[in-house]
Amino acid sequence: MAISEPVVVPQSGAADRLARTWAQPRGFWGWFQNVHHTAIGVRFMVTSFIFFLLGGVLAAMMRWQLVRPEHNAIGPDLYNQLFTVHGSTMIFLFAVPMMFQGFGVYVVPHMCGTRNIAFPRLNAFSYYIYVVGALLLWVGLFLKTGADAGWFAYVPLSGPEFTPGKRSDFWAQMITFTEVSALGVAICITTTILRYRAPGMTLNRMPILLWEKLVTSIMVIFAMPSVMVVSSMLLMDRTINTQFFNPSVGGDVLLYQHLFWFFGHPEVYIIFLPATAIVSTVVAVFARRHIFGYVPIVTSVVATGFLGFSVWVHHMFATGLPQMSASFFTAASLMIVIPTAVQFYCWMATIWHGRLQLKLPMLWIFGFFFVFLIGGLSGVMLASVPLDWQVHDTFFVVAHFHYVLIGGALFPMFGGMYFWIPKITGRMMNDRLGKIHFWLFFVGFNLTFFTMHFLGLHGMPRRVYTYTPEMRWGALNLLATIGVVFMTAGILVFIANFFQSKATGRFAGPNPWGAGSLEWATPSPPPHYNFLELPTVNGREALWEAEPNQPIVGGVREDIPEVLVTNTLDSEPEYRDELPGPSIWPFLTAIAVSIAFIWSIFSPWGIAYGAIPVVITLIGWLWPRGHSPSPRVPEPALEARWIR
Amino acid sequence: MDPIRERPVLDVSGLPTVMFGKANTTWLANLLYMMIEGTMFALVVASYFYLRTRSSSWPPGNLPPTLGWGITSGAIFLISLVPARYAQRVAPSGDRSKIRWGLLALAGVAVIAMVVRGFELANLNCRWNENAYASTVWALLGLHTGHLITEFIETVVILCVSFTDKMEGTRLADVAINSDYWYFVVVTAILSDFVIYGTTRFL
Amino acid sequence: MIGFSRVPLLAAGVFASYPGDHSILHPAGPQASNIEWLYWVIFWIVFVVYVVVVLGFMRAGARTYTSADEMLPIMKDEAGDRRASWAVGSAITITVLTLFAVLVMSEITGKKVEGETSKNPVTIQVIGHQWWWEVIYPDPQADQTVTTANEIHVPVGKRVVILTNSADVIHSFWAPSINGKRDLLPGYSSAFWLQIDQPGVYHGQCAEFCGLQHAHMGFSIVAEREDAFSQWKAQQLKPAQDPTELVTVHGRDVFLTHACVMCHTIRGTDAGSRLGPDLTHIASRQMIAAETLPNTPGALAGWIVDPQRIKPGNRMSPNPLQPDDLQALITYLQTLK
Amino acid sequence: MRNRVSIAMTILLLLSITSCKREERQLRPDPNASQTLNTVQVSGLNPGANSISSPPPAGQYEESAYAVSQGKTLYNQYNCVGCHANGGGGIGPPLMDNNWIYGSEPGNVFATIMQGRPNGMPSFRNRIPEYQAWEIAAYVRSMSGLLPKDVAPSRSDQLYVKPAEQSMPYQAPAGVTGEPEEKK
Repeated sequence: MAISEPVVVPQSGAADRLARTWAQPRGFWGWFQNVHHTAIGVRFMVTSFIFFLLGGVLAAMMRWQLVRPEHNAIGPDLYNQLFTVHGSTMIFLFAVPMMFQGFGVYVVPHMCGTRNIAFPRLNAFSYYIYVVGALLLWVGLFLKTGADAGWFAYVPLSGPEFTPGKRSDFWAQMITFTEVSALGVAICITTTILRYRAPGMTLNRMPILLWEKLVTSIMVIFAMPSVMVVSSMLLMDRTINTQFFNPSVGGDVLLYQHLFWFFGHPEVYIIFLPATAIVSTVVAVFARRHIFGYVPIVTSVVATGFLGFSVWVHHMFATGLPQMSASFFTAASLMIVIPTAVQFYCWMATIWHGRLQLKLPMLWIFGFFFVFLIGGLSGVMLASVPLDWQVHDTFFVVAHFHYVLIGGALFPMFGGMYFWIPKITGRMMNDRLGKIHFWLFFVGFNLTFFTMHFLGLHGMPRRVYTYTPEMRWGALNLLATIGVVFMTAGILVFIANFFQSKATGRFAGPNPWGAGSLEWATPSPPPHYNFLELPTVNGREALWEAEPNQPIVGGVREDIPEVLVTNTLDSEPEYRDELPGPSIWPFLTAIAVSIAFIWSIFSPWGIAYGAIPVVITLIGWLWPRGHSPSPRVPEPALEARWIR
Repeated sequence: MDPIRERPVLDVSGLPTVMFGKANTTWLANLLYMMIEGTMFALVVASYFYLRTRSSSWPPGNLPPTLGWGITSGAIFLISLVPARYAQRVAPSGDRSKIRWGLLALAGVAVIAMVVRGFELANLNCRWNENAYASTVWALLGLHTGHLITEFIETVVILCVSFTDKMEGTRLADVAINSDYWYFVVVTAILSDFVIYGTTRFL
Repeated sequence: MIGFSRVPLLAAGVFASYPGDHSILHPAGPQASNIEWLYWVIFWIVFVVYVVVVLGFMRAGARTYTSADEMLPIMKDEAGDRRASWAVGSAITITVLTLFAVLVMSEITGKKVEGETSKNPVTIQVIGHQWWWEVIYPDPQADQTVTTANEIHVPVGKRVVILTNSADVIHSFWAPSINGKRDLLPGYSSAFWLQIDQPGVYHGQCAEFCGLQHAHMGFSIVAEREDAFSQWKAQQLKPAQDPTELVTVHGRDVFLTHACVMCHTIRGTDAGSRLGPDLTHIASRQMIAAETLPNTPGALAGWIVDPQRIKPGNRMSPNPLQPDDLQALITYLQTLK
Repeated sequence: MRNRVSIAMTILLLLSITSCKREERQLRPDPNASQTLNTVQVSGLNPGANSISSPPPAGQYEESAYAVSQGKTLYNQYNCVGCHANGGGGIGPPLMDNNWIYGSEPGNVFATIMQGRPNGMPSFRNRIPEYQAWEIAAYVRSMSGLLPKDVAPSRSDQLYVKPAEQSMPYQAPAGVTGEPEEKK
């Protein structure tokens, strides 16, 4: 495309036109029609955070039950539901929706420098379907139908014979809901990253966060189907008496484990990669320099994406596999350490050769360095088959994956929140409260989970609702429970801080941190059209490398919601695409789908009959309406602006 | 920012608003969708062969599915490629009557395919709840039938659209993409037929 | 290599000072001690790595920390980057080598642990039930087969092969000071080896979540001298001798005319059901209810009358017996040595 | 935000109205349901009218999927299969059909189990605590589709012999009152 000589760009009117074009409906029903990525992204974050709190409450209850030997505050039946729902909530309803959907949906279009996410209605649909899945699990818990076979629900325990009633069915359908949601978002994000990038943002100039979102989306696309297949098999075994997992007629219980972990391990990286992306972003900003080793980091992210699919069997070492395959998966599990190590060294180098400003987000990133490393290294221990035989399914493993998930995802998440909340709300968070939050949480977390290593080494299996005094596990369990108090306090401080900043926080301005990616080029909070002038990009950190008169994109219609589509490799402008506007149909479709799925728990015909409303709503969704395609000649108003 | 500013401008007002084929974002989304569904098929097929390794005889105690219906449905799917390709070819021209005929033919073949699929299911020589083999066979064929029905409905909807004046611009691209998806349905049909009918006999 | 654990170090200190017969770090046989050795080796490796990396980050931070609050300009430092790439490059090389070392050692240990086999081992079949362990000492002659529950006797210093099955869901057989765990999968039967060198009683527990009473699914391994073991086995082979006194006779009748007989076996009587543990020699066991209660008259009575209070959801039904019947039953069961 | 919460609340409310008896798991049966009368039986047979502890607590068992599945387990473990097979009948009459010699009410089935019936059905009084007999009775009724589908058990991990109870055509609301209809 030819770039014109500098021309006068009258702003008058453009802002109002865009505001009118991209306006989202207000009011109760308006809320269900909103399809803008900022709104949906925030909803994902808020909802998943609420479920994080709920899951935390369950964890606290469990710690209370284990506070001393033969404590019977909670019976086995409820306890099993507690840890199952806790695990499922934290993985399916919090970690993925927050780290992948939430941050991704909110920040990706901004970083690409476009006005909305691709397929905004699919995006909105994904949110509603996720909420229904989440409610399904939790309503179940309140109706004594809480899943109770562990978050990976191994057959035959979760199967038709050993879990009567509908508990496992609720769990299985919850899986379907949340994975449909993740897959929908994956499609939106992938398309946005590949086709909506601002002119000049070639693949080689993509911010690391976009690279990582891309890899994560692809991982979602290949991993999630696996868990959907296996949870459907479980559901069919339970409802229409198929025999997938019935050993006496050729079924196989290990098939379930293979299929589940083929999803389950990539899942860990689907949660962890977004975290590393936040780290890379924040480190560069607060070391006041470009990230060191852009290419190695991107390479390791991609490598992680591939290797993530080759390690699932290390969850099954104790099933007594042949030595050969065990060795292979040990090797793979150790190999996947390398890309993460590369990223660690690059971050270290970035700080080493930068100028470190230890502001709040960076503090959390340092917490991540110290805490996640422990989880990573105990992971090295678990990768070794003989050691795994010993510590598998003990509190050592519980400690390990909490260090990996809380250390590797929650610490960066809080870092990311302190980093982006000023963009989302337009106001800064309180620094002192933020530090208090950090220290309370840091201390409480280590108190609770470091002790669990010892419990595991001294033979405490996971998922026991009580233990005898002879085992001498009481003292350490008491310590672990005390830690919960600190963590809870920390979280409360964070919530207080959030509402305080929302009400009275200092105004942030477009770019409070002096960061380099495009989301900081718009006002905070961003208007619904995101950018008044669509940017072009000149380097990896768009704002740091922008020339004094960096060209802007002109000629994208402002009277209809239109975005610029560029090509995948070097983001050359290709065509202008009109995005669908606000609509109630995604919500209605989500409701129809939910009815079909939930009905299917109680009768196989639910799918058949339930399909009818689904089809109707889908037609309503997809039926073309609104504007005819734009004429080649833009209307005079625009004509006046782009004089050649 | 001040209201008046001098900035060089990258003028994209001349760009088209509809693209066919790879350039279209919906094409990409469709591809991703096929990747998801393809993975599902792959996993069910993988389970099929995994369970086969766990069983001494395969199929265990059942006759293999009746070959005739498998071949018939396979043939029908192959034939269906013709109207699919035709619709795709005529889509960019925007010639409504041609598009209608193409889609109509496609929908017709889909109906026949569904009827045949019914006989296929009736002649699998097993019920899904007998044993693991039967369950997987039904799962695989059921999964594909689901796609068949979805694709049929999609085609019909687009057909209806083609009778309105909205059949232009991106809708034309949708027609082409719909055919892409039909190719996917055909490929998976052939593969599942091979797994269900072929491998029990020849492997 | 136990020597490792003696190193006075905060973390290691906590492990080592932790008494107990139920710990990965107090091995009682070759398998467990091989794994313990591996544990300490990898522990020290990762400990060093952790210290180095953390110090690295601290050094990096301290080196370039600035308390300046304003937005500092973005800096470029090509020379620094060139040095950094060397540092990072070598760090990665070291990492790869370390990981390779870990891989090799873990492989060697794995081979060692799996290699501890023999031609004529003591063969024991362990069947997992919800929520107890059926233990069988198989023998070509049916009448030479010993069946007991939750208490596994093995001769000291001999190789033992455990053949595992599950009767219902997945369980996992784990005695930390003896060997790693092995899952009991329905539809699969697997064999794994163990050997115990010091006499003693070693605790074990189900490690794979198996339902309501997963927490109360323990077992114990009693390692004793060869002769003691064969004595024990001979005793276990005997059927229960007929009761002689009035009270014990009445006790047996209570057993045979109540719910007990529906689930339990006492060889030498009409009671032959295999749903619950074999009680032919119950009095010879240390614990009852899968290591949940000591085998005392009081505990036994409490268990018989209201097992659902002690292990809610377990398969045994409450038996509100008349006091004298209960008394007689207990007395009878106490005679089943 | 507030909207979402309100939606969540309404859904919760709607679902809470249907209180989930199905998922009740009474792990510790009440003592008087775990009676096994302490008279030593002379003969397995036991004439006379029903003498069920009244009122029959069948409801709490027939509404709980857990209790019914326990009944199914006991049905197999106590070897009811020996005579009645998996409901198809053998030495004893079939239980899957809708033909009840001694009445289809839970109370009747309970009595049949506890007291035995002429021509071979032994009495399980003393041997089986009452609550287990109720569970078995509930399961027996589920075999002929007398229990709601969502309570009736699903298939077991056994050889495939017949479709699971939950896929039996549902016949009648599981009542626990009314006269046993004598189909002789």
